[in-house]
Amino acid sequence: MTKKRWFQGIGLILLVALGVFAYQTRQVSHAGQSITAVGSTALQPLVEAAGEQYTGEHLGTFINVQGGGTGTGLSQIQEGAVQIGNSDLFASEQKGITSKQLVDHRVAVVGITPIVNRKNGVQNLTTQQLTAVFTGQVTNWKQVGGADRPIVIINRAQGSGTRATFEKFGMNGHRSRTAQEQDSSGMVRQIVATTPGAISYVAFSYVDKTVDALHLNGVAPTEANVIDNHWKIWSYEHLYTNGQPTGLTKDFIAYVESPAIQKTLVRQLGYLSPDQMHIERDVTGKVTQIGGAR
Amino acid sequence: MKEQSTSVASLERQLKKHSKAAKLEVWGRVVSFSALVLIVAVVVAIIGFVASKGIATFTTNHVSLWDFLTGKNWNPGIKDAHGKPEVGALSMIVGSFLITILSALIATPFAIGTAVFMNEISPNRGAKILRPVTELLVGIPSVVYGFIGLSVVVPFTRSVFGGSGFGILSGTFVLFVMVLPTVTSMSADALRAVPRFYREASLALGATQWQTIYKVVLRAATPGLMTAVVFGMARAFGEALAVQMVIGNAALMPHSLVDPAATLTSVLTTGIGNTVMGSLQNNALWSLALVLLLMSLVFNLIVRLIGRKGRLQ
Amino acid sequence: MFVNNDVQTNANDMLERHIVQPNDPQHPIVLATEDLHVFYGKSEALFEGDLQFAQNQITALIGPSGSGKSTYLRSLNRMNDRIATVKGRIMYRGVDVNQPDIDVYEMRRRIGMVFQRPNPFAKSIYDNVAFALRLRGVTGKKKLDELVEVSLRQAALWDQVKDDLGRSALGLSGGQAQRLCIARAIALKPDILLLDEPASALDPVSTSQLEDTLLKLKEQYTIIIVTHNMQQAARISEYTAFFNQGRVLEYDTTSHIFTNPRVQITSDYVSGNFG
Amino acid sequence: MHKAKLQNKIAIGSLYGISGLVVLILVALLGYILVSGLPQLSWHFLTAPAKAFLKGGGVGVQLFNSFYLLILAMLISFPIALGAAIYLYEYAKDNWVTSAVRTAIEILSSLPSVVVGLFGFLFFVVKLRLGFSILSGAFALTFFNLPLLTRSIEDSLRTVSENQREGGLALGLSRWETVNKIILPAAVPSILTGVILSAGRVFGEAAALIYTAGQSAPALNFADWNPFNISSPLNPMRPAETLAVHIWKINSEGIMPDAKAISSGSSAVLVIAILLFNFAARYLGKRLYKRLTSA
Repeated sequence: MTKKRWFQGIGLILLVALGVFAYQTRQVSHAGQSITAVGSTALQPLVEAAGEQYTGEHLGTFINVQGGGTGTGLSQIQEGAVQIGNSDLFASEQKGITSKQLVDHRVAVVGITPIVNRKNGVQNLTTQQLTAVFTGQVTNWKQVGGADRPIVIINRAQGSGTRATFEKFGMNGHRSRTAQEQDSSGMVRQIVATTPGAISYVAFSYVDKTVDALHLNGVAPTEANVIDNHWKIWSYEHLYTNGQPTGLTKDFIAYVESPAIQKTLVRQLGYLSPDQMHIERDVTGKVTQIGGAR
Repeated sequence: MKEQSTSVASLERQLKKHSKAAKLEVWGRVVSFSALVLIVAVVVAIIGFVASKGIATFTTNHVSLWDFLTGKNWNPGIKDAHGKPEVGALSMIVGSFLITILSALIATPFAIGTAVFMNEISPNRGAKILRPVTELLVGIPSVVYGFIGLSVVVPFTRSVFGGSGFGILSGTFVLFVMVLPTVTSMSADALRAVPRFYREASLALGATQWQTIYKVVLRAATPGLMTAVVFGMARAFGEALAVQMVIGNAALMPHSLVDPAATLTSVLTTGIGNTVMGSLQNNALWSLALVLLLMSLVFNLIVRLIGRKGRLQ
Repeated sequence: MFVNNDVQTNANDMLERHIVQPNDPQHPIVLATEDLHVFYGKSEALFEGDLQFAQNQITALIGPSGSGKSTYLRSLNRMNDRIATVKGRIMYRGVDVNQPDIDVYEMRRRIGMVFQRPNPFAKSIYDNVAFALRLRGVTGKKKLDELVEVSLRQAALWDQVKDDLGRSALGLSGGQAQRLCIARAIALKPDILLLDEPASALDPVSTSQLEDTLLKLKEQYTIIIVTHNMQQAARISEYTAFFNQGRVLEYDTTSHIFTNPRVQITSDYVSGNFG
Repeated sequence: MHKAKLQNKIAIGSLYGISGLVVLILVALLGYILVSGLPQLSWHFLTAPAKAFLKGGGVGVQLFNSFYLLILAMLISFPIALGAAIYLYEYAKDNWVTSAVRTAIEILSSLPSVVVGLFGFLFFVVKLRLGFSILSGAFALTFFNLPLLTRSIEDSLRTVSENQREGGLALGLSRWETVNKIILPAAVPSILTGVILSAGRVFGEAAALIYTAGQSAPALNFADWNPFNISSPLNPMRPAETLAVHIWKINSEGIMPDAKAISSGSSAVLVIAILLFNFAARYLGKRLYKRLTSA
């Protein structure tokens, strides 16, 4: 009994000593600043990759990037719980965001295209046709010149940035009828690829051989068409800060906006850089010409 | 005489001294009670949290409870013709119930059959193969179930039953496999609780093994078996990720088993990241969570009721 | 048969009873109950039990099922505390142990108990006996070994198990297991040993071995045993109490109870015309 | 009598069929997961860090995170669940309060885990300022796990016969000593099974972790075991994506070219780990039971 006590005591002392030793020898330089960015899952890979590069170059910093969805990102930045809110939408487009404090930093442009199952036999639709398909006025592909096959609509979840952009610019603000909803692009693509008659919409970077991207009014969904706004379905990706950023947050956002990221990571990940755009679009959809690609 | 009285007094002292055991008992009570208090605090916190957010839809956003429970349109972001937000949860409630009841209907014969096999027919193989197998099934993560559902069950349903493959039927198949182990192991427990001599008496009367199982063992275990089924239903009702991947998530009243539909959990998990805390859209989702919570309460009460009836018999 | 049925419902005093407490200077009273009542919830299971028990003697409690004898026995070391309300006094060597400030654990060390079904712990034979000792501060392997051996010898189990004390006790036969439970109880050197139908789950050979063991044990312990088996009571006990419907109807020396019962029901019961 | 015999044969036969089918379902499930996942497995896959958008990422960090998180969550939740189960089964009076507490615990266990995750997010991550960290994740998993574990331990206690308790009490032991020294050792195999099964569930849990332990896995320095360093595997304050979360993430938003391969490989790893848990549980349970029941 007493022997056991002795061993327990010695064990405890050793453990405490080990803890103190570990604390004393910790790398002070690495325990420096850290910031957290939360929000859009679509934007997460970009910010994460940029964060890794940044911390690699600036020892002593740590950038914690998490998903959770645009809604989560905006509500957390509004409450000041995190330093950066990643969003697919303008903050004022998101219901429930009231803060005037939020500062927008557009770090990328993402093009969105309708995708269909490869066997639908349709390559091109007009905006009217697309709207008719998603509002349910047309229910079979043969009505728009395709195979005789019922249309299966797959939406993104309500409140998703991709869906909001698609409805606003692809369907002229009409609302899609209630149909299947999926909460991620990967799922949407997989379902469209395997479900006959399916149609949905994803960012350019998700288009692959398994699905067909549709032309709209004869315009192909390409980056070149997005740059001069011939392809209208696109949106900015935003990093929001609560008030003007300071310290590490400011440095990091500047880094993401710098050519070091804009010319490499942003394009590798399938986005366009706002610097490439010939035009600028505000929250109301008003388009202004700007200088052109730098 | 005097000597005796002092010895009584000393015995009394010894008997009234707090022994080590008594001290340990107090310590044990305190320790275990505080653990319980901690759990209860957690439960109360979460339930209170869900309830306060869920009720906000009705108190802060002034949605009527009746509209919520009977409305068929779920578009919390949009106002209808009367300027009221569309928060009708009926289609999801129906979806949840349908999928739960259907999967329980399919799972019950399988689960009870397997439990009977494990317990009555081949206890040896039961212990060696079936029990580990069912326990393994419990352990497979629901994400994995979901992906198998998506890549196997959905195409299967599409080719056999038509439609897009997404819908209540696919969800039922996936949930069937998911609740099977729970119901099986609880049924096996119920059968194990039937005393040996019931079987022996019946077999001694010349009944066949099946007659014994059917007329004696299953009858005696009925309350336990019902508890197992209701419990499985409760699990099915709360399952989220796997169902969400195969049911299609369309907040529409289900017209057929192969049309996309939605359950409370699927809408809740899909939407929660895309809404802003405190907004109507977000509160409405919490109201769905509250419905889930209340349903879970109902299932529990049913289990308890069955248990009580079983005891009375 | 049930002559006294309506009489019993009236009052205790009206009952035909015959109680003679032991009075033998050689064997002073060590345990006595006074005005003991036991309630399960609101229903009263034991109306009155005023018995005195003589030191180093075996007292048998007999009676039909549900007569309250087990309830009475289990109340003696307060094993019923959680499920029943026990009122009255339990005088153990002059101290009332049915008081809230009595340390029941210390009391139960002095008043041990063995149950109807053998309940060896899922431990080795050695540990079954030794582990309560360890918890009560007995240390040192030598001392423990000695105590285990003595207890097992007293319970007449030593010769059968001495070579594999490390074996799990769950593998013992019913009779061996029951004797292990006795060894476990007496290892703590109790003063009084309560046995609740200890032989009811045993075969005749084990039963008679158990009886021999009890007869030896009474040299050191006071034994109170509940039994269904009247021959057993007659064989081993000095005193016998007859319980019926929650009451002690007759208490006297065993020879009196079995040869010359004063109460009609007792007579019916011991002659096998009852129940 | 002939009819009864025939009926008997048919019934027993169909019971064989049903049980066979259940086994078949599992074998098919496992086979599917393993056949599509095993070819992806390699030492590189199991040890390399994940890549955000390029080919050839592994799951080394995620695998480590899963185990670390599981161990932490179990360390926190097991003692609490054990204590609560002991109180509920051994001490609590059988009245409406106890019954209400049990019901409340049951209800918690049937809530979708995303609700628990969001609660954990608002409480641990935001309110207590633990951030997206292993610690937050471990607490959320504890919340998720407590009801299941408590219930399963209580069931285990129930399997130990009442006469063992009486035996302990009659030796003058307190209830606490009786439970600790007699009941728990006897219940160990069944408790262990419960623990391992719930460990399997925790290991595969994703929804509760997305908002608490986070869904990013910064590279770790496996040479640095000082828990105060941010890149140390042991640091409980770093964000930690687990394997299950990783599967969920690459299937939903993954843009690496080999997303599908990584997802099926990860599923196979997850299932193999759970298989190992199960076998370990059985083996350990038997060993432990033997150790505890004989000298």
